[in-house]
Amino acid sequence: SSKESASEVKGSIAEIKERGKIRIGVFSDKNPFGYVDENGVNQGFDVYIARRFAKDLLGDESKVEFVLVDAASRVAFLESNKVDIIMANFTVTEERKQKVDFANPYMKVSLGIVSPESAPITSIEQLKGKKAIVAKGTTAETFLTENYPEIEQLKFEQYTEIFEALKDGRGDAIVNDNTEVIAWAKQNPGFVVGVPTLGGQDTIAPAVKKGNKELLDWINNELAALGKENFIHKAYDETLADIYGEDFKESLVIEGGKLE
Amino acid sequence: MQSSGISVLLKGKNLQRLFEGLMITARIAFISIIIGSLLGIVLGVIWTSKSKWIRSICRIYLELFRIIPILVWLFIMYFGVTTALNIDLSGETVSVIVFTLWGAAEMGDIVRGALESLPKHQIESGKAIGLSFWGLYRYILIPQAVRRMLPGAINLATRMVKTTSLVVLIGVIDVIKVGQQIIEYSRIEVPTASFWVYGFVFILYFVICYPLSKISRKLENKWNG
Amino acid sequence: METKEVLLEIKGLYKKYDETTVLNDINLSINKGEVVVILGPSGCGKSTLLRCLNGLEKIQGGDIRYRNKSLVGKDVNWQEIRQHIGMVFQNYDLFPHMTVIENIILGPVKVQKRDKDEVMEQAKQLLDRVGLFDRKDSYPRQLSGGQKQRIAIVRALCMNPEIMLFDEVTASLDPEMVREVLDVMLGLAKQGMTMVIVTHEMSFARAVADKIVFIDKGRICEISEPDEFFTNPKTERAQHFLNIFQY
Amino acid sequence: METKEVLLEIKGLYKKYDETTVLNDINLSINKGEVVVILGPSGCGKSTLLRCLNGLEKIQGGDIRYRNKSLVGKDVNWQEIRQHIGMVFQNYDLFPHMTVIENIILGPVKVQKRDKDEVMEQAKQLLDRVGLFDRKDSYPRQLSGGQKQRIAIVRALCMNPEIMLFDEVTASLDPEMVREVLDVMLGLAKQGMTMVIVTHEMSFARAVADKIVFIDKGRICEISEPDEFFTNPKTERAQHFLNIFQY
Amino acid sequence: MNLNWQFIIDSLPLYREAALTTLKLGFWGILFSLIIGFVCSIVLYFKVKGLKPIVQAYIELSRNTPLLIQLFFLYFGLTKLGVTLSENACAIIGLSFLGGSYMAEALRSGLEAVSRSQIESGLSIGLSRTQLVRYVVLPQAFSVSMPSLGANCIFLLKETSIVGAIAVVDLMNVTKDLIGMYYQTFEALFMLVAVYLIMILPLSILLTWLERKVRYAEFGN
Ligand SMILES: Nc1ncnc2c1ncn2[C@@H]1O[C@H](COP(=O)(O)OP(=O)(O)OP(=O)(O)O)[C@@H](O)[C@H]1O
Ligand SMILES: Nc1ncnc2c1ncn2[C@@H]1O[C@H](COP(=O)(O)OP(=O)(O)OP(=O)(O)O)[C@@H](O)[C@H]1O
Ligand SMILES: [Mg+2]
Ligand SMILES: [Mg+2]
Repeated sequence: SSKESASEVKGSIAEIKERGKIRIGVFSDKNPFGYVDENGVNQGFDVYIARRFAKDLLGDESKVEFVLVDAASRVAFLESNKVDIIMANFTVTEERKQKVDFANPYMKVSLGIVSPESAPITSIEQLKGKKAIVAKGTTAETFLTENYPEIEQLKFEQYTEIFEALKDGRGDAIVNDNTEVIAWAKQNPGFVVGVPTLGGQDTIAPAVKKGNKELLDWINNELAALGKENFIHKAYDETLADIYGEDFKESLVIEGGKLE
Repeated sequence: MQSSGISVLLKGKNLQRLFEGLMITARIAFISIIIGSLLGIVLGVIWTSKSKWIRSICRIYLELFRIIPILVWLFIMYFGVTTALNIDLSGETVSVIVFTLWGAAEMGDIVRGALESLPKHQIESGKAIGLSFWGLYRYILIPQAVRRMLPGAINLATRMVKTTSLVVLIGVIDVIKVGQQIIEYSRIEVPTASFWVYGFVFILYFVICYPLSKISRKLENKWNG
Repeated sequence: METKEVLLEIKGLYKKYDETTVLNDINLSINKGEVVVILGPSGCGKSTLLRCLNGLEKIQGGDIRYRNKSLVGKDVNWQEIRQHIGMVFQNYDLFPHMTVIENIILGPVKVQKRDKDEVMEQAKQLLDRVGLFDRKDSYPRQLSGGQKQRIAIVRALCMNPEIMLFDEVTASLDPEMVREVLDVMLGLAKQGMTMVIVTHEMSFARAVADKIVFIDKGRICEISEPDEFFTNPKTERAQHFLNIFQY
Repeated sequence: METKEVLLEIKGLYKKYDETTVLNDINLSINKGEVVVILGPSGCGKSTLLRCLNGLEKIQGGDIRYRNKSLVGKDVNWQEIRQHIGMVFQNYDLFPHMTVIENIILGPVKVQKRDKDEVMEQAKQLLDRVGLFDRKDSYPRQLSGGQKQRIAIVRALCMNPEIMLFDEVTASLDPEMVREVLDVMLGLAKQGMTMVIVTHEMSFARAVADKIVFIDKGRICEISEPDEFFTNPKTERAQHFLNIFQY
Repeated sequence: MNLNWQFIIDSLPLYREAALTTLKLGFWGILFSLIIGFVCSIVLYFKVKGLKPIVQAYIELSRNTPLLIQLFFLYFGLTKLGVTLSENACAIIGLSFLGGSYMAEALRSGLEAVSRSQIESGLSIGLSRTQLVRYVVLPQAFSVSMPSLGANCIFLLKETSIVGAIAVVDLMNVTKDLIGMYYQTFEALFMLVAVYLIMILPLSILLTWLERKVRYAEFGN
């Protein structure tokens, strides 16, 4: 009968253990946070941390099933018990808190604005009445919609597309994670990051189904434990350093689940 | 420095993955087309009933799929219905179910149109040699209707193949999504990847759909000739 | 040796579509081996009468008896009856998706569950008789109208019916084709097939009929011997009808 | 008072489809006011001949002259010629999307650029003559076959043609409808309309024709007076052809 | 299910805007599809030398490849060749490119349904080629094609849902966006369906009416 009750609470730790696999929703096309490499293997910052979760919960980092989610379906996957945790670059917002339970954060995001050298945007105010290019489902989209509804947004699904669009002159600037825009500007002469930080206090955190306190607590404890070994820093080194370099490590990583 | 775009296709398992994505696309499309067609034939036969009620119900069923976007159906079925019924279905299964129901609706309409376009005297001469109701459909009406509905059916089939790209929303990775994964993965080393990958996917779709329209034209000519 | 054995008997038949009466108190009996030709102006109800005899239309009154068994009511097994009463229509109604031979054997094999080889044998003989043996694997669209009608006749004959009904089977044919189809029917008459024929070919009617039934406005006006009908019709209406064919 | 004024003259006409010769050395002249009936077995080339006269088919040899003007070659203005040579076909080819009156006035108004009111007036008179004035606002689908053919004749007549060509205009009609259409044609003949008629109605042919042309296998076999042709045909082929209609 | 009505009311203006965009794109897409389809079907029907193979190739290409990728090529690809078109322009061109072939097929089958004898009787009353097409062939072809033309219109209107991929703010795009930001999933889907219903139902009724109106082609006999 204990078996029965275990599987009754879907997504409970007992049930996950019984299943022998934890299901974690990640992105498959947001390099370098969650993507699939040329061999079809999930990679990225979120994925790296997710693997460690599996190892610590089930004893083996291969005991994770990555469910590839789309920005618009992240919550639905959780609500319908199709995944246990979402770790798809999920920005914590008030609205989302009403739908899911966020664990402690493992990453901070700051936004940045990149624009052509010829017509640089140096403050967010400058964008009013102009077109900002953003990627759907990112912090930037939420931030602009909430705080600057008067800025027209040109929204694309893919990172590649926002950069293409800026190159083609379809908008005046890209608003995106600052790591992303700075790294890109480095490789693309003719573009400058006029606003290197914006917004600031947004965090990225794992999310579980509303009410799944058991799993939520486990994640928070796990993040605290990982903090002791500076694991998130390690994740940065392994997955982000190549692209963003060392400079951003501290402004990005949250260790132990706690903002300094 | 920057590798040439086309090499992206050959890197790692990329090519294999694209084909796997294509297989998923093709599998969902073809299973749904086949089951949907069979159900559609049954539906089409029922639809020719003289009862106003039956006709209205069939009509509403069709309009439900005409008006409500397939994406919404996928969402409702995958996240709503399976949860409500507490059953565990994979995204692919749900896709097949939704596409089958859609296919059956549209096919039913096509079959109804084809059956109703058959001359009335075909029914009578079938009756005159003593065929039963089922015999009439089995030997006379359906074989002839199948010929008439072919263009519409192929049109539907290619539309279904092309619409499979929506299934990514419920976690099924179709060929376009695989393409986007590859593009995104290589976006720093190979910024031109998108052109080659999309170009390749474009060709893949053509390779699947074109034979369908070719076959239909062939059959049409053969049957009408 | 046979004296008058009545195969089909129509008593006080009454048929209407919605509010219009199409057949009104029809009384007629058809004996075995007899050829009955039904004449009458367009819309008088000839086709409707044949269709009633084959159960394609419900009747609103009266009785139809085949071999003294009533064909009226819910529990008539028309599928069974239609095997004994063959019918050929005006619009060469072969099934376009089947070859000639497939058209012919469909009924005998699928409905009568007869042995396929035996049916094939019979079909070939019948085809031979109408001169179309070599077209057995053609599709209907490859045949002329006259050929199609001859096949349609063979298709009905192959069920071994006791009575054949023909509804203007030559109406959309060229004269020579009309001739080839009517010749087949004349042949059947000679062999003693019981037939009810609706036609507009007056000289054929005269040549083939044992009995002419003239219908006008849904009623039988006159039943006569052919010679008498054509030379000296009893009713004025029949007289008027025959005049149409005179210039 | 008019003596033989030749309207249409066909000289050594030669027509083939691909490799098969369909019309071979046809020589025929049609005088003003004359009614020529063309008879012959199916497929002999009757329709093709009429279609050549109306420019619907190209010819491969010989000449067709209308009022002594050749209708052969590239620079013939068929649009102009067709206003003088009307044609009516077998399959009531009214335009299904237009009412009766719209069907009739289309040619006169759009092609001949005549005044619409005047055309309407004429159309109404013609409709009245064929007894269909009250159907002028009906659509073709609301008419019987015979009515449709009468309208088709009116449509051609309303262009004020000098010659009318009729290709088996009654072939798919019921006898009474055949009669109503043929009566219209008889009326036209009486008024002196020049006509070329292809028909399978033998007694009508005999009654209406000034001249019977019998064609077989693409050649003219015989040109005779009607009475002579029907009682005493010159050629064996014609004899054979006439036998078809005898039972 | 409890819907968050406040959210629905708040998002109404967004949906109104998006519905207008969808309608606008749908309108132009359908219009140009009809024009392209018309020209192509005429080329096919009259077997215009030189053009026929081009039209056939276009039809196969357009029918057998996904609109999504066609749009990417128009939007991102053309720019590389020096032609930069706005989002809406690309969307309309893409829809027309796709719809043109569907309309062409529908019209072609209508044209082919016009019988030879209709054409000949047109000729026999002296109509010129253009008059023949104008007064006899087209009205009848149109009537036969009407049901499939209508189905294509609805199909195209729904296909607009793909143009979100090139950042056009259409109904589907707004819906996905609202879901992605606020996760009021069922509210957003409910609105989407409701707006589609409001757009498609009248269109469907209008088309059925038109269809009935032009159904003179139930050829007489
Ligand atoms: N399905 C129907 N619904 C209503 N009326 C009908 C129907 N079928 C036939 N009728 C009418 O019944 C009458 C008889 O039709 P029927 O076809 O039997 O005539 P017919 O004698 O065969 O004429 P024809 O020589 O033209 O074939 C006609 O007035 C016709 O209009
Ligand atoms: N478009 C065509 N292509 C090839 N052959 C044709 C064509 N039209 C007619 N023919 C052939 O030309 C010959 C004459 O045909 P036509 O229609 O003139 O005959 P017809 O005398 O009018 O016959 P019917 O009495 O059956 O109408 C026939 O053998 C026919 O098969
Ligand atoms: Mg009849
Ligand atoms: Mg002919």
